[in-house]
Amino acid sequence: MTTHYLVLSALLFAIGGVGVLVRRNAIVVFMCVELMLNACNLAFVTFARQNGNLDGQLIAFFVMIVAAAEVVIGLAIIVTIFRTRRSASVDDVSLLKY
Amino acid sequence: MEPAEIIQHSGGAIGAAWLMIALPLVGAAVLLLGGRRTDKFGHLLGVLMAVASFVVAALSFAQLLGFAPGERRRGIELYDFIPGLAKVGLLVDPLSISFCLLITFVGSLIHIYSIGYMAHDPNRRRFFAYLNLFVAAMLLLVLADNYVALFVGWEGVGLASYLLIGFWQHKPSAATAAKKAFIVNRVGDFGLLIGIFTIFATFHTLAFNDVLANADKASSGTLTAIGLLLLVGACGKSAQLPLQSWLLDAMEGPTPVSALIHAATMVTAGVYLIVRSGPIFQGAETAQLVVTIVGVATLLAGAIIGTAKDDIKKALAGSTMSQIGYMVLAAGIGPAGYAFAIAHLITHGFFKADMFLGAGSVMHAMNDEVDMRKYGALRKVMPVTFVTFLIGYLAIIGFPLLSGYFTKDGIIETAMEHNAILGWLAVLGAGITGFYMSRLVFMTFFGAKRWEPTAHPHESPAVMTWPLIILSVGAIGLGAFLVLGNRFMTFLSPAVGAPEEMPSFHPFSLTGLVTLALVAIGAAFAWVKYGRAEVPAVAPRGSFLTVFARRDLYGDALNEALFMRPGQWLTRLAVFFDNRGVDGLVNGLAAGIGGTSGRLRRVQTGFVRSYALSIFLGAAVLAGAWLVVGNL
Amino acid sequence: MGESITFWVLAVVSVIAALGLVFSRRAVYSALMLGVVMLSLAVLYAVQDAPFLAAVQIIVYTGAVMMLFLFVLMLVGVDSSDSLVETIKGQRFWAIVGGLGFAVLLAAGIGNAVVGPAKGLAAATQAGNVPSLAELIFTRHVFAFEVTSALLITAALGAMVLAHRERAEAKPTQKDLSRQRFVAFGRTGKNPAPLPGPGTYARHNAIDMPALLPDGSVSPLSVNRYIARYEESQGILPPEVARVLEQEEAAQQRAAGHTNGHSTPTVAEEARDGGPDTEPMDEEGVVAGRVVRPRGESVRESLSEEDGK
Amino acid sequence: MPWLSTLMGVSVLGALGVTLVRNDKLAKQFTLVVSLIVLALTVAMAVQFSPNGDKFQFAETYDWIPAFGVHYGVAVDGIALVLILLSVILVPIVVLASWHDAEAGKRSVRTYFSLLLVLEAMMIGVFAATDVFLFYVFFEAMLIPMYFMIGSYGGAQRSYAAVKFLLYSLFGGLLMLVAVIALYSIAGKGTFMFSDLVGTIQDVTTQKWLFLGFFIAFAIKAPLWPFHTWLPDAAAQAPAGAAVLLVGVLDKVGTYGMLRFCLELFPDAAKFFTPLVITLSVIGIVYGAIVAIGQTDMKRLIAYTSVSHFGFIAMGVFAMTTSAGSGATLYMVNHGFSTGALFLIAGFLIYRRGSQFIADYGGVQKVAPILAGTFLVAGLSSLSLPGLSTFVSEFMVLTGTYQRYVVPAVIATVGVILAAIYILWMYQRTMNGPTAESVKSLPDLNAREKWVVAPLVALLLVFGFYPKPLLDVINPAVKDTLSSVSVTDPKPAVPVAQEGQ
Repeated sequence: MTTHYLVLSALLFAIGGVGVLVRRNAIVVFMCVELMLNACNLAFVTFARQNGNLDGQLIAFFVMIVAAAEVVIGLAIIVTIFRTRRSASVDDVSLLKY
Repeated sequence: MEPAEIIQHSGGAIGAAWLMIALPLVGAAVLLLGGRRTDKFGHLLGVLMAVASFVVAALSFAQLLGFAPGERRRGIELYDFIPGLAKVGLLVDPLSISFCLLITFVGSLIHIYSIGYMAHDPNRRRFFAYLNLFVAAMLLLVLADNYVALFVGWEGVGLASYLLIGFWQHKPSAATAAKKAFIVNRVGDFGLLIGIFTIFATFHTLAFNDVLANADKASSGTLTAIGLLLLVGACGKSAQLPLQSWLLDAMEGPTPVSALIHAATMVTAGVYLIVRSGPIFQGAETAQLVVTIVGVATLLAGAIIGTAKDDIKKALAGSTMSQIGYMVLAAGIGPAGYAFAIAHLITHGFFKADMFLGAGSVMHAMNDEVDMRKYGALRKVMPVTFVTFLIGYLAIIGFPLLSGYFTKDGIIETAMEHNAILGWLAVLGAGITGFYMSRLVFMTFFGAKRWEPTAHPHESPAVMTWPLIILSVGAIGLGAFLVLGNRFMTFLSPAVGAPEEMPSFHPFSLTGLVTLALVAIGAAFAWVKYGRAEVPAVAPRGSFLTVFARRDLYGDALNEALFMRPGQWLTRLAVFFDNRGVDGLVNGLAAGIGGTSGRLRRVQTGFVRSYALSIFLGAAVLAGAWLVVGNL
Repeated sequence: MGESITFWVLAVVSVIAALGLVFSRRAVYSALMLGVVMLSLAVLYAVQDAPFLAAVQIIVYTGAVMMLFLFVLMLVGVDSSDSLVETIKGQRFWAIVGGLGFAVLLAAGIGNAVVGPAKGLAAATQAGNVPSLAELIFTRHVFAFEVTSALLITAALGAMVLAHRERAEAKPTQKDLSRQRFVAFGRTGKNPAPLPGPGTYARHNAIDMPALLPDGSVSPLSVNRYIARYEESQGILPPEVARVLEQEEAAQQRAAGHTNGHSTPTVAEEARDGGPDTEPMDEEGVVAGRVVRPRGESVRESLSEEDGK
Repeated sequence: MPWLSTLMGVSVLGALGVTLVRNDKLAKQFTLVVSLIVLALTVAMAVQFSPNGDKFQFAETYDWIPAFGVHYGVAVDGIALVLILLSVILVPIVVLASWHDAEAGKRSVRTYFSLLLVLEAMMIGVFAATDVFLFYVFFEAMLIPMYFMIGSYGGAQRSYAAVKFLLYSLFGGLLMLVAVIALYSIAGKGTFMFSDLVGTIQDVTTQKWLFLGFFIAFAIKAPLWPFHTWLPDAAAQAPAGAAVLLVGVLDKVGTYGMLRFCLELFPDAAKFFTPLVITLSVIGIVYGAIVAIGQTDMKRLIAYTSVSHFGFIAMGVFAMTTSAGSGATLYMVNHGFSTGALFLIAGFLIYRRGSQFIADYGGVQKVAPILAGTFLVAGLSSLSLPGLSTFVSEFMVLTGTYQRYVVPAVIATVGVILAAIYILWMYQRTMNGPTAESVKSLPDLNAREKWVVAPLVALLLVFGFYPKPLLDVINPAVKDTLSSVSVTDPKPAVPVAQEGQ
């Protein structure tokens, strides 16, 4: 049974990854990142169950905390950028190039 | 007869022979470093140092005479110049002391003359400094006991010559002539240097004593090579073919310089070198033959050039070339010719200096005009100059009983015995000499006045005429004194060796008579063309031969076509190659790297998603690799 | 059995929701889809003996983080939708290739990592799930836990610093604003007074009624261009309004002269101008958009108004 | 007394001190005093050197990185001693000559003089290093102050020149680093000390590779044809004083390295590559001279003459005869003085007129006779006129080379003629002829400048007539080097019994 969870987790992770790559709206990109993190959490929780070890759940917990912090900072950055550039597209922020 | 052994010597005037070099050197140093402060007495100091040097030379000579003939080669050690290569010492022997006397005596006279000649030049002090420098270098050249020190003196006189030819360096022609003289001399030095290298590679020493005494042990091929290389050096310094072109241009220098350096002393250094290196040449017949051929070719070339020049100094310069050709010819013959070569060198030093200074006196009187076509009838206004010049003239054409008669005819006789063709060519040269020297005298002192309206010729001051008088005395009597009774040959033999059989002097030999006749014909022809007839103020275009002679036998044109133009072309090519080729390669490499990175940096698009994609794909590839490797 | 059903239902839902998240045009829909995924996952956590995490997932993620997303979406503009045209060459293709590859590889890799039946957490959570986790957190991982608290505080501070906007110059006073208005009037002839309200007094209580000037004629300033345009297209534009607008148009044509060709404003320009008739909301806009703008621009602006009709 | 460390220490402390002085003029005076103190100390050290004593004297060795056997090891033999002397003599002269050089730009004057002193310490260190690694460190570190001196205080194209100089040198340096590390690991002695490494590499193929690593670095540094193109750019753009140190001392590290490291560490490879090196040198001699003739820029011309002269030095080093080797070492010293004088006087001239182009001058002799005279003396030393010290060295190199390689020596001697052409032609175009309008009001050398030129001319003259003091120091060291390469001088065809030679 746990294999199913892991495959689901892999699927969600890949979908999230594709989303990061194809979407241009910074907020949606961020959501996709959250999706990837969640997929990981699912894998952690599944492994905890598989191995009979609570550490997996613990890691998932920590991931949530970090994700929360990351969202806070990330969204603040997006807001700042939007305020100056009137755009939330990640493609518009491409000054740091060749 | 072989040269005598060198005896180490100390004490007396010979022991202090280094003073001969040091005194003028100090003079030059004081005058150059002292700057304007020494302007007041600079010329006097210069004269004093030259005269003092002469005194030392005379005392040394006297002391040398005090020794038995076989002990008249005295070596003086000075110091270790280049450890392992050369110690510097002086060699006072009959050969070098003869030169010393000539250099210091004529040199002193010309110093004195220059006081008057350069009186109005603001840089007279510098002129005397250079003259002193020249005297010192020339004395080092002849007194050195090894080839390195000789070379130092050799280049020293070259430097002095450069400085003095270019003395009026604000004139582009003078500056160019000076540079040309130095560079052509350097070509000669190239040969001399390689000759010296070969000597060192062969003998591992450069001292005359060791090299010359052991010359017969070396292979004749080596000796021929050395001899020819030394000859190249001699050609450069003595303006022999094919390195003759600088001497005529060198007349841009002040006239005393032409008299001292380019007539009496420096240009004869080549003759000195050949005579000094006698044992090397005697071991290499080919080299000797080449020496004689060069001598004859130059004596004819110089004479031909002399016939067409209207510039009085250039005519005299052509004559100098020609006369040195005689000396080289004699030096190439071997011990039989050495004495005559040196004797002619000494008498030539007197009468040519006399004539150059005479020419200087004329120019001084004629507002520095050098074109003989603007002279004429000067014998009345400048009697002293005329008489002394006339004596020099008679001496050079070989008028019986004057100096040239003894020394030049001696060379012709010796050459005739050595090789008839060379001898007859030398006779022909004497005939041409008769023509061009007569032409010069007639154009200058006889005929009608062709002066520029502004010219007011006058006799020169005593400080200039007295040297002329003294030199003309030498021009009269020195030849007889040296040659009669083989006096000079005997004196010189300990230094350079002597032929088995001393030559005897025949006053009316066939050769002598033919020579005299040819000279007379030449002089008569000159009288017809330039003495009696009107001399046109502008040179007629002349025949092909005249133009040929006037343009220095196309020597300059040849140099220009063969060396200068290809050289300029080569230089431009090399610069272009360096900028575009070598540096272009370097810069091209840099540009290539720059271009590649310029293209490569386009990968950095600035789009976060591109970066994310590469991270994502990279992670996928890594995961795949990990799976594959893990399952292996 | 029960777990299987739950899993399969939720797995299908969450995958569809995830795909929806990726492919929906509007960000709001994406956010909602993400919420669906998170809730599904919360249930799956609960099924897998992780009740605490399930609760945290709902409270923190669905509750706090998602709300934050929605707030930011509101700030940025709810209705701003992505263009679906891909601008980076090959990005989409490679993204999908990479995604598929990754999914396959991960599934193959992690899926195969499971050997044997699950041990279950019964042994590890004898004291109950939450107390067992608490024990781990406050004993073995207490240092990491404390560090995360520092991280959260730092994040909070960072968000404040980032979101805070420093005022670069003093706030314009009423005097400044008034001066700006009159400067604009001097330069471009822009009316310094407030726009007249619509003529809602007297007979009508509608925003499409123009204000009347003292002479009884219509004040063109009070005509809302959007509405006028709409009414014109519907053929219900009152004739007096139409007349006034025509007069104004003629006057502007004269003022513009013949030098200016008719140029159609681009979508971008119109968007930047914030619509022909609306006042921009912030003062920067006033300075940048209305007052300092060179003359030619304002002419073009009025031209764009005629184009609307 | 740790002489060598003291010398470097004084220079470095002086450099720090200069940066602390607030007043520019005071900083200059301070720099001059420091450099004179270093000179005095070096002379005091040199008189204690015994030419026939140990090979390396005043040795100091301390562990630096014990894990790799890297030492701080300094000592001098005759060759290093004369080169250190050259450096410390040139520095005060350059300081005096550069009195106003750094003021033209916006950069700090104090930094310039501080860099000069840092460079002095580096120069002493690079010649004194007896640890190969330490040598490498100094070899590369020397680039830094010079880079800034060119890049910050140079002419119009200074950044191009500085970058080219740095990259070129770094490229060579990195090759050398590879060779140094390879030498360390292949030798397997666990030490970088030069004396321990001599003779450890026996395999000829290995020797060849390592030789190339060292040699290319040195050939770029020297610079040998065809690695020379950075020099004209760098020298023409550098301020005159920096150009003197660059060409006069820094480049000598290349030829010094060939003599010290290439020959002694890899004797078989050196013998193998000798034909190649001699060929490159001869090409360099003739080519450098010909290109010099075609230059229109005075400083570039002088730089190209140096390319020619470095050809002579490299040829002397690889001819492997006593007189060529000693001559080459002496050449390094003399060339420093000669080119130094030439660069400095050309610098004075350029400072006055503000143009490096020969065509902008003419007839300077008339308005500035002392300047012209000293320029002529410097030029004559560049064309190796006898009586000036360069002649002695050139003569020794050519004589020594001729003993073994006749044809290359003969071709190299052509350089003597070409030298006369480039120097005298430049002199004629700048100093002779009618005075150009633009130089009519050119002042002659002032007292400071005379003090700059006088010691150089004096040294050229003194060593021109009496080179024995230098040669007595150099000769044993060169003989020692050659004996470690196990070559002997060719025997004469006609042995002459000589007294005392």
